[in-house]
Amino acid sequence: MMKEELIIAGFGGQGVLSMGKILAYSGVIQDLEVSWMPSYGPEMRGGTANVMVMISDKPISSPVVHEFDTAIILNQQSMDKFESMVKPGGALIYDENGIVKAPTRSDIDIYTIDAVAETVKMGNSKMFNTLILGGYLKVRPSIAIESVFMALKRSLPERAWKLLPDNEKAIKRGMEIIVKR
Amino acid sequence: MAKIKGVIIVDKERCKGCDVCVSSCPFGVLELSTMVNSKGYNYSQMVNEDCIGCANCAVMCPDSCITVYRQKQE
Amino acid sequence: MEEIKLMKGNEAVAIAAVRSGCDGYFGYPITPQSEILETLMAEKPWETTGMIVLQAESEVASINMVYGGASCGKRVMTSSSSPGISLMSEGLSYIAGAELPCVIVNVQRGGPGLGTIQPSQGDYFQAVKAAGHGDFDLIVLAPSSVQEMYDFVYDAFDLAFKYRNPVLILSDGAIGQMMEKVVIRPQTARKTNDEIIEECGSWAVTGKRGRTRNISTSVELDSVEQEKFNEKLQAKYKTIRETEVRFEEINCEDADFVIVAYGLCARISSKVMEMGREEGIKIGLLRPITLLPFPTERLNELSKRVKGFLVVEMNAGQMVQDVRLSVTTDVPVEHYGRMGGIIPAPSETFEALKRFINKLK
Amino acid sequence: MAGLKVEIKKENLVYKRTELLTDNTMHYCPGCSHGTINKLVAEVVAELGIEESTIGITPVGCSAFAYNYIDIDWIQAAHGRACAVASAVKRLHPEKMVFTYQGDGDLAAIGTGESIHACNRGENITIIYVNNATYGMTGGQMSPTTLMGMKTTTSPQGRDSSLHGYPFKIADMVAHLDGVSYVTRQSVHTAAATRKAKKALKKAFEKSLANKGVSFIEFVATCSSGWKMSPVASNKWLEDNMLQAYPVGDLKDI
Repeated sequence: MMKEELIIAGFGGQGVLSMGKILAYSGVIQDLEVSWMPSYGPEMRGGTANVMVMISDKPISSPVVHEFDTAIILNQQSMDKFESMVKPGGALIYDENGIVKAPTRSDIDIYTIDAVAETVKMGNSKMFNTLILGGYLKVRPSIAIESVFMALKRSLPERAWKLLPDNEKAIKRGMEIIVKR
Repeated sequence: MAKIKGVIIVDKERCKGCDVCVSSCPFGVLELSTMVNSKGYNYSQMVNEDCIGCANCAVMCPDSCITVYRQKQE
Repeated sequence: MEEIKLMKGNEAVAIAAVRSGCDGYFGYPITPQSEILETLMAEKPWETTGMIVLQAESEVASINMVYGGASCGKRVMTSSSSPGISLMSEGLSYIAGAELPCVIVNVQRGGPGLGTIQPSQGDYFQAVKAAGHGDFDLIVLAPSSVQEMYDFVYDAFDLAFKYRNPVLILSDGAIGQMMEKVVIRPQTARKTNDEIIEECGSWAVTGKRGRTRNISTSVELDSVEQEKFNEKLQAKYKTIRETEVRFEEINCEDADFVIVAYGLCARISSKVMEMGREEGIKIGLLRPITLLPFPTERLNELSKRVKGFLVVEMNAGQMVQDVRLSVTTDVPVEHYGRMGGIIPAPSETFEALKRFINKLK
Repeated sequence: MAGLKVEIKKENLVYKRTELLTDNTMHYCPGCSHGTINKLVAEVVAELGIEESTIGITPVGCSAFAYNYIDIDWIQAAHGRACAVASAVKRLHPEKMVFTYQGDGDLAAIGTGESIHACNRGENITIIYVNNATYGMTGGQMSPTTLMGMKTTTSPQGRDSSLHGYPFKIADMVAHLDGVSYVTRQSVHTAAATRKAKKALKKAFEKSLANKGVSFIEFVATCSSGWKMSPVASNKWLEDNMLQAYPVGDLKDI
């Protein structure tokens, strides 16, 4: 049985929602059941943003849960809120940049990924969420990387396909730089 | 001398006796009857032969109860 | 050809409108349902199916545009969220009074007043008890998935025309904003004017060619005649209650406790049911799909052998009253709800259920 | 009438009730302008030969029941919403003649929004606006177009601008909108005015049929019951007072 209950949480502009969408889309490509449930607020830009993504080989009952297999956490506010919601034995992925209170749980696997620094090296801040996505795929290999590549292609308009090689590179780089703490 | 003569026919039952036709007639042809129709209105009627068929009364009539005929008299 | 797409509930409504052969959509932006109008405007169906899409100046205008379009026998719809639906009340009553078919979608948010823009089920009473003034019933469908957001647009139009009655799809901000897989059906052709005259010629306003004139109205100054009309409407509602009740039942056969929930809460409750079954508690789920007509009979039947009902809603306790009215036994009926745009988590709902069960012991 | 020599025959017929009016007796009060304007609408539709492709929208108010009098398809709209209803009908039936028939309480008060926005969108409809400066059906209350100093049941001391603002000149307003091609103000208080008004109404309909955007025709009208005057005195009062505030003539014609 395959089931992944995931939350991606950060602030608006980090690509939280689109990362979730690419994962959900990848699930569709693998003929799995998926749901993508965003938090939504009045802000057009900025503010907190999070999305719950469920991927399963069985019909998904609740698209909303408060216990997650994996949490990808991209700011302190989200860390404060969601660290406790990771299931024992689950995974927490975060970028240390901007996190002042590191997670303290010992019953979960904690990973860090130095994605902000990597985007500086790459000279492309837009690759932030793609790097994180790569890191996630490395430690939670529930979705095949090929499906993600296909989902990226399908979810991007044709005029943006020239960005695909950079995105694929970023995913692979993300897989390299994620570290278990 | 040729002369235009007109005549009107009032649908008495439809008439509400509003008097608008009477006041619109340039020749004082119309008056409200002292009799009433079945709804209790004093209906409009011709009281002389001075009608020239100008149809002012019919054009004005809110209840469209006036028919107008006109004929050149030799 | 069928297609499978990942889309939001709101997008599904828009795509279903186009694909089902809808003639016109009239709407006004309001969160969390604006994607319906946005998707339709992006789709440009006037270039493909000939469907009209118009952004009105208000929800009041929208519903009256729907009144006009429905008077013509066209398949027309609008959508809004809670405050906007309140503005449509008068129009809905006119539509019911003139016996016009149309579809309204309410993607509910938290109230009262401007409230929040997060999901809620606070408009249940409005939908099933008091959508507007005067004695009338809507038909109310409650989707609990994005697929149902899509499918119910078709069902709603079918029911609307079958009964010449407005049909409300009562959704919420979560179902509207979430994405799931949707099976999209092939394009259904819009009805031609001749087909509309064939189907609706006895009442639709299409220009009186070849017949005596039709008048679309809800006014009747003679009370005796008005009461006759009211009786005719009530007879129609009775038929609807007898024939159109829809619900989904999961694991109710052996259930000791049945959760009653619709929409998003039914999804949450189905997770609660899984959690309970894992712990050996026999939980079933009854999900009303039509909120009006309500599955009264089935609930009453179940009440004769279950130990209790828990009604889960995103409101202060609205549908729970209809459950209580349905049940003629003294089986306990409890409510668990969150308000203000808060979605009850499966875990907290399970805790509430366990508290309820313990109280009964 | 002895000695009258006019023969009652078709060749001599000058004016008769148009057949597009139904046999129903109008519910309007004696002398009401609505009767005359209803008749003009029926005559224009009949003369244009469009009775089978015309859809009228009635308002709430005295003219709600206009559908009983003109033998075409009708929709009776909620108070103020006729222009919204008409917008949808015309867009769904672009080949049809669609018009609204509304009073000042309907169009210029509760329905200002719908009316202005239909005008601004340039809907290809004719808006017939009957302004008698009062709410007739509910018993003569003040409307937005009530004249300064005019007494009504809700302005018993006369309209006072500090309390009620000023007579609303909505025709002048809509004339500024790009979606509107024809705005005219007419009256039916004399035979000559009525004949002129009919010509204007026909022009409005022709423009709608040619999809020229909104045609807006205001009829400055009487409400003898509301004004508490005889119909004849009302017509005189209209000429002396209403036409000062609402002068007749074309406001826009492009």
